Amino acid sequence: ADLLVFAAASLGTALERIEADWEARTGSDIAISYAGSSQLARQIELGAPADLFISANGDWMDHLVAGGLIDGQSRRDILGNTLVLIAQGRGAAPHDALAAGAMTARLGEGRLAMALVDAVPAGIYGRAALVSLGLWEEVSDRVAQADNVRAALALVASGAAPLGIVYASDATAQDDVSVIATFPEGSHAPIRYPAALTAGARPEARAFLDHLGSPEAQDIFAQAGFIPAGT
Amino acid sequence: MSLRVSLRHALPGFTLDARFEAPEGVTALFGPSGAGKSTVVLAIAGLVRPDAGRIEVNGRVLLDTDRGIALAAHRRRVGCVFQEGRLFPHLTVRQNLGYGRWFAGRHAAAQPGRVVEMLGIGDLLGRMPADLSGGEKQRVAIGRALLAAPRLLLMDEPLAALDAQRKAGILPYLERLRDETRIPILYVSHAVSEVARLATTVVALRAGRVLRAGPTAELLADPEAVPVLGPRDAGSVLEGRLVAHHEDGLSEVEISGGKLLLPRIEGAPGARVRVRIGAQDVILACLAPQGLSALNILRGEVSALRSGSGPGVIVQLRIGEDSLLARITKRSAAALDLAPGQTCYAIAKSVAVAPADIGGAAPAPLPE
Amino acid sequence: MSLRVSLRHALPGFTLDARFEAPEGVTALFGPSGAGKSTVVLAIAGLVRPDAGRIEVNGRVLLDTDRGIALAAHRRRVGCVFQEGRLFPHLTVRQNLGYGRWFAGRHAAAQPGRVVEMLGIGDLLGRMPADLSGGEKQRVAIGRALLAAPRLLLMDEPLAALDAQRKAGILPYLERLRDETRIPILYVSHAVSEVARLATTVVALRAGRVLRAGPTAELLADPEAVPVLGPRDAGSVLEGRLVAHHEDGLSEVEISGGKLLLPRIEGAPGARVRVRIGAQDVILACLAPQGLSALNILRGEVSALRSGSGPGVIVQLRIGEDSLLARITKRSAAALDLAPGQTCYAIAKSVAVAPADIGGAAPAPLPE
Amino acid sequence: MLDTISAAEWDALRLSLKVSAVAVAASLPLGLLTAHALARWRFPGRQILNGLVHLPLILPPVVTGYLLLLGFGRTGPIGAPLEAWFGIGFAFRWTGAALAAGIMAFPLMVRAIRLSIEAVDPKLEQAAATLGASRPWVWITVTLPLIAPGVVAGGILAFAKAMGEFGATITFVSNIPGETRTLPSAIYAFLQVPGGEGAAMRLVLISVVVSMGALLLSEWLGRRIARRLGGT
Amino acid sequence: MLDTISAAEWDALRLSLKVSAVAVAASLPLGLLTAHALARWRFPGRQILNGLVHLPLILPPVVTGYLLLLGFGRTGPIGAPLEAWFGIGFAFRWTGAALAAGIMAFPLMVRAIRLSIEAVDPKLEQAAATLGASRPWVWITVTLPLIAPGVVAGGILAFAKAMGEFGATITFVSNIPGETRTLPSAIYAFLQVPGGEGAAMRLVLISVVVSMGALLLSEWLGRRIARRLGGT
Ligand SMILES: Nc1ncnc2c1ncn2[C@@H]1O[C@H](COP(=O)(O)OP(=O)(O)OP(=O)(O)O)[C@@H](O)[C@H]1O
Ligand SMILES: Nc1ncnc2c1ncn2[C@@H]1O[C@H](COP(=O)(O)OP(=O)(O)OP(=O)(O)O)[C@@H](O)[C@H]1O
Ligand code: MOO
Ligand SMILES: [Mg+2]
Ligand SMILES: [Mg+2]
Repeated sequence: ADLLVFAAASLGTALERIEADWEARTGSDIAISYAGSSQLARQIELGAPADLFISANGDWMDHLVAGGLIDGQSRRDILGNTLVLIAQGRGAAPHDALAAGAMTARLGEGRLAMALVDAVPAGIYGRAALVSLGLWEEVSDRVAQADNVRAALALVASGAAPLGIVYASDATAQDDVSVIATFPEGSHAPIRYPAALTAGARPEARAFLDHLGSPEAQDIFAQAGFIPAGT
Repeated sequence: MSLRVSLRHALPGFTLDARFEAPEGVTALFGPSGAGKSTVVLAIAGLVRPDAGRIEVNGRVLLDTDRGIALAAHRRRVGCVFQEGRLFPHLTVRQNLGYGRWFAGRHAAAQPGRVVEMLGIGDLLGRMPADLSGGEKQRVAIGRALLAAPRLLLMDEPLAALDAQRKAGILPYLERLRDETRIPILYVSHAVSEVARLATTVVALRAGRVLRAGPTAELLADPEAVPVLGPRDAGSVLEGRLVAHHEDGLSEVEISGGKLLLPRIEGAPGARVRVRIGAQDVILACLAPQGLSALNILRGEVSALRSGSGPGVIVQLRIGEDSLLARITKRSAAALDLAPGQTCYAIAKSVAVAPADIGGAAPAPLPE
Repeated sequence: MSLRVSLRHALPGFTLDARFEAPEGVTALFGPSGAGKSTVVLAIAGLVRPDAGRIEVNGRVLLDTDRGIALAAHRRRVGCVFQEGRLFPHLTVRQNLGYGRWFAGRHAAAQPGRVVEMLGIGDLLGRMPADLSGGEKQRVAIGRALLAAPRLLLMDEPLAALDAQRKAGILPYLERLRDETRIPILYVSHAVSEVARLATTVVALRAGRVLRAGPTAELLADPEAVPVLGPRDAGSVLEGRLVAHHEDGLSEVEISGGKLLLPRIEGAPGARVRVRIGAQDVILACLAPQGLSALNILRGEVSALRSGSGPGVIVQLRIGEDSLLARITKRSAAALDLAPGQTCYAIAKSVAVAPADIGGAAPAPLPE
Repeated sequence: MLDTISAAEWDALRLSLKVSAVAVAASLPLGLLTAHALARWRFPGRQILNGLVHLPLILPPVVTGYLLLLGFGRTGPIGAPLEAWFGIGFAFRWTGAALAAGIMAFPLMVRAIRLSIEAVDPKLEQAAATLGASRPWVWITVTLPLIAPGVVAGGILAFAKAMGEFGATITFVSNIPGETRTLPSAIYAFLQVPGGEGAAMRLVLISVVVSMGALLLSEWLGRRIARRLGGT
Repeated sequence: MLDTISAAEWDALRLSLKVSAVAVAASLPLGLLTAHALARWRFPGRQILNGLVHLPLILPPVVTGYLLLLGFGRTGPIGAPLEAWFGIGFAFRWTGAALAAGIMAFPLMVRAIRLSIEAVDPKLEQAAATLGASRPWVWITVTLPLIAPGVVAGGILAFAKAMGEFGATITFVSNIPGETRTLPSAIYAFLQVPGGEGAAMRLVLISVVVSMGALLLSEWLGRRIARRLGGT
């Protein structure tokens, strides 16, 4: 391949379409390795021949930049996302789920599915949002932490947990869950997907990085439920 | 009849098709290697399911393929001593011996102490089977089967790995078992002499078929049976009565046609005994012999002669009520001018009647 | 000396401390169950490393713990036939037979065809060991060892599972092996009679120690050895020369003190033969006997008498150059008034010299 | 080192031990039965059973966890009735973690036991039958003691595997401190954040020490038993 | 169903087969040696070797992958010299995927082989020695054929496990299409995106069919060989 991209697994479908477009347009061959942001970051740290890293996790990007493994100059946030509260089933009646007591009432004996609240970005954002909304106290012992946000989604989709906190992009395409609330923008740090060239990136990488910010690409991301960077 | 067996079983390259009946007592199953003896034993024990057949022990049907009866091995109460011992490697000798006893429950009659002593395995009780020699293993296997209080005992060449002394020590015990309990025993062996004194019935097997079967005395004394049993094993079994014990260590036994002096047998005068005299241990004379070291000289009448392909002739004598076989050379038969009806003298060295061939009185009391 | 063994080995509850030497030919290792016979065999084969000892075969040192020599089993070229066969379960009978041959390479002298025929295993070549009967397995194991062209053959009761007929068929072959190759054979057995005709040397083992050892003829004819070997197994081995084959199926053998008529032995006149006559198969007479069916009557002189605890007496006779043992009752000895120096006649039925007890001429030519 | 272990980490260790022990203990009878069936019985569907048993070994653990979630979850076709009728709940409970660990370790256990059953000489079992022992008694008095080394080995191997199980467990019952947060879940969480390697490795070490201890114990036990049986 | 499999999925399947086959083939000699050493030799450090072999079974796969990355990565203490001196590179190559799969499957392979070696009657090997076979020949002509069922079973089990290996692989060599994206990695990728479950399950099915096929084959082979050896 002419270009090796390491990308957070959650970007999958959208990035594949962008890749196909780019390859059709330029004739160059891109290989994208999807894995957890932490795994990819560690691999870059230990010499992976990646040219471009698209992370779902700013901390890991910071870590790599600090280690000199990433060209800090090239770093930019290419995407954003929003955090939503989901419930199982199509068209679950939206109501004021984020009001005090509402969530616990709705949970009943059930669990609130989230990604790991100390380790995985979606979990970290989620906890921050709950804390700032004053709900954390109330639900913290009802939280079931999954190893990633997709697993949290699966818990809700399968009916194991009545509610879950995931990215809007995850909820969009999932048939058997519905968004019952969106966390207000200020309730957590902005959700950003930073992308940057690695220290040893090949020249073509920069063009593709630029392309990720192009309207065409941003459009595809938007269709997948992401929000454009800088919004 | 205490044991009725009729079996048909096909293996690749070998077909068993045997049928025999055996009264109470010991039935000897003879035959060369590969004759199917072990296969018969396995079928009776319920470890091989024959293609067709019927097995009945003391009126109890263990197998009847026609009627769809096939008792499970553990319900047959058939004790087995196998060619290869098959001791439980995870149990001590003591535990191996106790295994069957435990399942026999209230049937468990035999006193373990007696059996252990008789088999000479008292010192081994704490050992594991892996630390036993070949013969020791086999002795333990015999003890284990005996202590399970079986209704039928199958012994597949159990003594093959034992020395003569041990063999001689075990045989009298089996004999008592035969006489005082009513457990039928099916005893597989290569050597007729090993069990002739034991066996009530002899079944000769070859290539999966029963060649001959019948009461031991009759069969062994039948010159026609010689080629089946092998000339070395031909001989006659005589029934007699113990008359007296003499000072010099000999015991006197009265048979229908005279008396025999045998190495001491321990029994009370009056006891019935069986004596086997090998056909090859008998010398014939036309005149009453004088000045011989042989003590047993019996007068009889030639009843049949049978010459085989070799240089030997089997001569059957009528001595009192009994039949005695002698195996002599053709040359001698010619020299003595033997013919049916002729009177002659049979000379048997007393010691040629080996201890193992004198039956009826065991050296030790039977276990309770 | 072709085999020198000296071993010390301690096992829990058993200590082997044996030393013996054996010339060329067959050495019989006797002893009751648990005597340590198998342990000796394993040590010689290199499969058990004794605590201390030295083993030398035809001048080749296989083991010398003092000098730190211990040849690996596969370099010893010691063929083994074990009590339990130990056939390779994944190989056909043919492949089992060929196994040792392959490693023997240029040493592999024996023609497989001959060995196969002699052992009667031609029909089994395509079978797997699991489908063989006990005796069939053992025959294959013997063939496998023979075909490996060993420099020393160890046989640990290889015939225990065989019937008399098969035994008789194999013994002559071992005999030829002894006479025509120079492979020494150490043969473990319970029964002296089984190998007396084969054995050049007898080593009697009991409880881990050598009780007696020496040339077979000497040892068997020595009345003092009787309690060691067991009275039933006492007997003498006579060396003779085959003189003629008679029409009636008998062969004539000349010994130093006369002639013997034996069932036909296949050999050319002039051949040397060994004949074993069991002590219990001999009848003594003070007068030359007349009109007996026994053909072999030898004149000799009493050289010793030995009475044991039983009713028997062992009488040693000098017949020509040879010693002959007779086992008779005390009563007879008294009646005949036997004493050393006295002349008397030994009567042995020709057929009492059993086929298995006539050595020297094998029924089939030796494999190349 | 021990003093640097936090209370939460102790909890995780204790939970892991409990989950693994229960997983092994509860699956052992079924493991024995399955191993015996596969080794000795010939029945239609034998190969299907064999395949099913191996499935957790073959599938990526996450998939197994996902399938467990679908089947044994609260609304799952197995989980729902179990909870409704017997009150046996797996969802988000340590019992679920034990179920996941047990299922993941099951093929290892069954294989070990099965091989040792196949190595038992049927002639010994036949001998026991002729001595009057019925099938179950033969099994208890002959087969079981003879396969004991295999059972111990299989059980402890399963235990070690259960101690390390992560993917299926977290997917099925997620990571609830004190309830389903086993050592591997804790390790995983540490590995997700930059600089968490040190803490993760410390937990790895604890986990390895425990599992290795169990394995060495099983080796030792196995050898002891084998020696009793007179093997080499 | 087949027509819905994309070229990329075929690639993943082909890669998985290659990776698993190479992993098994390359580790088999070492597996035989290790199993033999553990079964028969007594040497200091035997238990340590035993523990090491089992490590991948005990550790969460992600940890194994991480340790591989540390050791065999481009800059790792083993990976760097290997690449510099012999040109054997594992980092982010299919060879690395094979290494990870091989290591994860190694304990299963070794255990299966070891148990079958322990079941070989040393008396048979002794008999072979007396017939003139030196140690290596005894091993080749007696031991190896007798353990063949165990070796086949161990090899195929290892293959099946390798086919399902994911955690260590993706952590060690990432998930690069055509190079290290094996079936399980592809399944993971699908599971990480909305609506990918269908595609993931399709790949799971393919993977299960292949692995089950291999397992059934091994059962069949094992029984054939066992029958040749005259077992039940
Ligand atoms: N599984 C089998 N497949 C094919 N043939 C077999 C099988 N088992 C036994 N046989 C054959 O059946 C015949 C009878 O065997 P069996 O073991 O009953 O003989 P045996 O009379 O007990 O012999 P031995 O005295 O040597 O023990 C033999 O020819 C043997 O080769
Ligand atoms: N591993 C062992 N541990 C303890 N004792 C043993 C061990 N192996 C053998 N023995 C003992 O050593 C003695 C000699 O055994 P060995 O097998 O050499 O006897 P043997 O003369 O061949 O007997 P048999 O004729 O019964 O085969 C026996 O008493 C046996 O119990
Ligand atoms: O794509 Mo992530 O790093 O598993 O949230
Ligand atoms: Mg048999
Ligand atoms: Mg022995």
